[in-house]
Amino acid sequence: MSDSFVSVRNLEKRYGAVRVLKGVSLDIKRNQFVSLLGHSGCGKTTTLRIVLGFLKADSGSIHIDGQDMTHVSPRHRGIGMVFQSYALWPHMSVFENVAFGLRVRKVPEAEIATRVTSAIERLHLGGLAQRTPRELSGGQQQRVALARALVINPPLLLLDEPLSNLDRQLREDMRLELKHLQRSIAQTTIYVTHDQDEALSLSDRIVVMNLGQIEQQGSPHEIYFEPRTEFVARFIGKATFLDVTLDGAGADGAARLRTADGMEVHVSKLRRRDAVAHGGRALLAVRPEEVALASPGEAGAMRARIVEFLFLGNVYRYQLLLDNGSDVFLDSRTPLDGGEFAHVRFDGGCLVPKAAQ
Amino acid sequence: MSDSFVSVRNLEKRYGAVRVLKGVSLDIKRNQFVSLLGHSGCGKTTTLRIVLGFLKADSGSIHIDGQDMTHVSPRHRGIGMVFQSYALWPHMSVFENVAFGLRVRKVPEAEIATRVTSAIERLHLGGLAQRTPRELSGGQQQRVALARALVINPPLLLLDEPLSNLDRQLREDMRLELKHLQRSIAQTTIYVTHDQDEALSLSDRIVVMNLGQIEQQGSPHEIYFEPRTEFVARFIGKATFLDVTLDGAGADGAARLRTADGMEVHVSKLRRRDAVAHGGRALLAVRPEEVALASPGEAGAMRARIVEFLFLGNVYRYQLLLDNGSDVFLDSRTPLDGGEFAHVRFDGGCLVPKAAQ
Amino acid sequence: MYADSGFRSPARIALAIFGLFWIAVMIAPIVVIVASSFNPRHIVFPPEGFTLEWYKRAFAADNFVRAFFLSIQIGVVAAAVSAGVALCAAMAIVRYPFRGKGVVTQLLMSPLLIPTVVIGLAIYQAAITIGIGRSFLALTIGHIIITLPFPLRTIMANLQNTDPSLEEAAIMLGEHPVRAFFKITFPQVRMGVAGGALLSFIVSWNNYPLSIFLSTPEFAPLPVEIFFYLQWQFEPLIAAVSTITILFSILLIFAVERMIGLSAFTK
Amino acid sequence: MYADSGFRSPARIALAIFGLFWIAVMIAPIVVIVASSFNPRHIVFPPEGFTLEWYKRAFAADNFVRAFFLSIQIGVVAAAVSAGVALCAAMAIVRYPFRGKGVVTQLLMSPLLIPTVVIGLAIYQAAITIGIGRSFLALTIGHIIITLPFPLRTIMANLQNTDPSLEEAAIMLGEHPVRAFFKITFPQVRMGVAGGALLSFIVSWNNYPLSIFLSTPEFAPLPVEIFFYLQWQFEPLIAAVSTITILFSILLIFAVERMIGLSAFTK
Repeated sequence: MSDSFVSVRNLEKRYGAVRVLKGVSLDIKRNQFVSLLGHSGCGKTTTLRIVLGFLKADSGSIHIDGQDMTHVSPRHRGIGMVFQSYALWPHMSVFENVAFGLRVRKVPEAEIATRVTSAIERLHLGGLAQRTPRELSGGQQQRVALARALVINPPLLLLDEPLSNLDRQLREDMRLELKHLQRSIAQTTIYVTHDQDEALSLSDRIVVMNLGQIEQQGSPHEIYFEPRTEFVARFIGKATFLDVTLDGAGADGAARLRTADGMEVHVSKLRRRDAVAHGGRALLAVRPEEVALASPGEAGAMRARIVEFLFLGNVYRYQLLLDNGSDVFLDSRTPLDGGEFAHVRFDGGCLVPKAAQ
Repeated sequence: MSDSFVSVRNLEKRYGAVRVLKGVSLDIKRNQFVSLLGHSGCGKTTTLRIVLGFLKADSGSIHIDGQDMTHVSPRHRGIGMVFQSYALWPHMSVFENVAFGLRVRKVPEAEIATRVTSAIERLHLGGLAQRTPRELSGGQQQRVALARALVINPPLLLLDEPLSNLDRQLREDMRLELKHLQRSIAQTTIYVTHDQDEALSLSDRIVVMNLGQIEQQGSPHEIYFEPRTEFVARFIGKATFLDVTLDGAGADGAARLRTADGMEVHVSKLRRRDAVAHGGRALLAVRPEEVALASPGEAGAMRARIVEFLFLGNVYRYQLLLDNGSDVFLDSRTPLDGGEFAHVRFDGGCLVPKAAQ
Repeated sequence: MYADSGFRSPARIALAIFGLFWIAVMIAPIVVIVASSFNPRHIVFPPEGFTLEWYKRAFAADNFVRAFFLSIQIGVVAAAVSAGVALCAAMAIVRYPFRGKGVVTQLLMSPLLIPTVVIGLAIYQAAITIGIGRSFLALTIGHIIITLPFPLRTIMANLQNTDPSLEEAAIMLGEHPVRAFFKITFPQVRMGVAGGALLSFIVSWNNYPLSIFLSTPEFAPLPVEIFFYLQWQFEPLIAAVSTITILFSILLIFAVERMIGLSAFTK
Repeated sequence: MYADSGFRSPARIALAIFGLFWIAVMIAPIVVIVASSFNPRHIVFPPEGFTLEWYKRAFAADNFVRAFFLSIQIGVVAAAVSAGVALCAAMAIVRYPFRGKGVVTQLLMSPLLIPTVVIGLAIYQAAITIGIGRSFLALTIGHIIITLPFPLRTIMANLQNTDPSLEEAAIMLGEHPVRAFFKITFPQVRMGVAGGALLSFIVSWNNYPLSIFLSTPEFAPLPVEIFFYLQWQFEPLIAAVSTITILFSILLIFAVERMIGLSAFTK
């Protein structure tokens, strides 16, 4: 724990009878970019507001850089914050918005001018310093909010759904730019989002929350390829799900599974095989890109009926039906050639414990 | 024109000095599923409301199934409508919501019961008939709105952003279900959306609108792979854009292009070469999946510096910088192995006339 | 949005103290008047004894009882008519475009802003001009004019929260627009209509400066009666009548609260 | 949301006719009173001639001029204080949680719902009890109580449209919460404060039933003066004073409209 820069311990919060946080603990290393990912209502915003200090937890503690912040007022926590609404002050120019934190700190006027100008430049806002927020586009407002938070060199940066008010093209561009900025300034950051693509592409580490608890923490790669719970597997990306028992496994990662209704399923490379004991029941999750077309006689090939497909531009997503009635999703760069049936095999997959009903 | 079931001719609409529709014409064949796709403010909602009859065009006409509907009141147009907000009546049960259109038509009570029940069943709402809309989830409300519109067997179905209020997982599921429903009932449909994925995956034909005009009409495949204007190319999907002149072309579809600053670019399979005369200037649009890694010496290989990448789960999206300073986007299933530089080639691409500045 | 803001400051405590003080300032008059009504002899505070005598006398006083029922009668008619007019006006203002919408809205709301004494005088003059003079009709029209802003406001608030596509959906299914309004939109705003009518009743019930111009001694609503009585006598009887009036108002406020939430009125 | 609904129906035409009729009903009294003020001899309609005599006399009448300035004086004090109190109250109600928030809000709004005659009597009694009797202080406190709901409403509406994170952003940058309020939130609601103060002034200016209890003959606001004058004389002079009052109100309404849009008041 000595290497954790931000340490959140056992946060609990109730509103009346509702337990919105059930013991949330979180460790963030210096310069790490961590995403809190979850549906609205999962507790991520409550956690955020407790870290900011606008909300008091019923129990639990928060340390930043070794200092106990649990009872420190928000203004003394020194956290740089970017609000979902940007929260720019409409009656001040871009320059005055960005300069605010420095003025509060009584930084000399000359230094303010330099630092504000350089923050504005770094975020590609040159020439807009005298505009008011209303005269800016959504993407520009977003940058001003970032500049305002970063100019005070906060030990910790907190971003609350910063891209959710932008339209799709701009959101994708800003994602790339944020990633670039993050790489260049190596700022310790907590990023709150409901968008899995943002979390996957920006984070060093993702914390998936659900119902006031942390479901899983890990690198984007782990979260995507090795989900530890059914919730995470279903929340992140698209997948084919089969209810299986583990039947046998080879040393090369290949495995033989059996569905509840007795169908045999082969997976060439099964991840997280240890999630379930031999013979135990589990859920097999296979990503659409791990499902491949096979020749009829091939080992592990399963016959499936083509039910539907969606053209998504870069890929055709097929919905197929196995003989036992399970849906299988398959991504293909080209349309499958005619015919009602196709044969598929699973080139990869992951075992997940079944969630209690 | 004799084969067009819905025919919209030269719609013009002004609000004060603003021309929101600049001569929109549209033909829809019987049983076709057509999407109106565009940013908010592009005129698609205005077009929709004129077709519904809630808004009068300044000029232009609307025919449905050969009948002139231009001056017919909305209630006599017989269009089945699903509103973005669903517009379910909160003081009526699901059954009563769905039965409304039949009661207005004075259908006998016994027939109402059968038809409503079958519509409810078809949309997987069995058992929910006596609930009120507030007791339903977003997806269920969406289905009730569909059932209510479909139960009167409308000659034309109109859907206004029906999936935009659902969260991501549900939106993807409903997209598939809508496609399935569409295939099974072969209903003439106009689908209004700002979401390119919905338009690409559901439509027989997409109409891209911008600034009150139609930019391009065509199949999803055409819209994605052969955009005719810079707007469409930038709006749909992600792409690398290079400012080029056509230098030479082989018979096999390969082409040699030259950028404004003199760099030579090879494209193995150039689409819409006729968009520009030999030597004329144009924009080359290359999809991320058409950019491939190449060996350094290979014909058409270009050196590019790796700037940034985003892990998107099923794919790594790389941002690269060509020697002339142009961005190139590349999708790769696996991370590129270390090194600051990579070599890429363009396996495909499309020429688009440059938009006037 | 969030329950506790996580920090306390002296400013907040000062605010709380001032708030309590102001509440006291507002409650004091009511306490004084209610307490006075139980006083055996004079209107004084603190009371010198306790009696229900004045309440007995209030209920026995013909003029007050008659005025009470007249007030109710006028209030009910004014409430019904102004809720109906307000419903039409609100639909026109919220849903349809027409020239001069802003001016019409301001005109309908203007009785809130012009001195009621002046409105009263003006209506009195107009009533004399068309020959209806001081009459139940003139009194009622006057009350409708000054109560109209209240249901207009509640119904407009309700309508603005009602998705217009609800009604459009019914029309697209073939329903006639007028029937669509009654089947679909009216059920959505009926609480605003009922609450607005109740507010109209309260305003009419409370009104004095208008009524004074349009009523006669045999024909005076309760506030006018109270006021005239006060010019001659000043005994706890009037405190008892006032207490009854306040109680009645509180009951009505609760009714509004139950029906539409007071927020429709206070916002 | 959309300008034309694309269909016309007999119902809409009927609505329009009724609307015009109602507008006539509302405008008629004002036309009658304004016209009467130019009448040489009596208050009658249509006028029998044209003179500005009564306006000259109105401006020369000491009692009206004195009442006019007293009304302005009380109005200004009431407006300033009630806007200040309302700002504190609105912040507490909109932004902070506290026990009994609903009850406090209702209490602050209650002067709209209790007969002003009764409020006047109650404040008069309370004022006598604490020994300030009929005085400028008592009159002003009374006016503050009854005008408070108006700025409270406009400021609450403004605050509800102001993102609380604006202020939080300033606090996160190290600003003290009280200074953050004045630097960030106050500029967002200042139009609501100004507009609310103006409305307070108008309400105070118009008030009659309250003032009548708390004023003396030497010390009477304009509406009271108008009313007392009417008890003795009934000449076009009073129509002229009324017309001036209406004009003044209309000017104020325009000021409110310019400042906050009347919608803050009518909604």
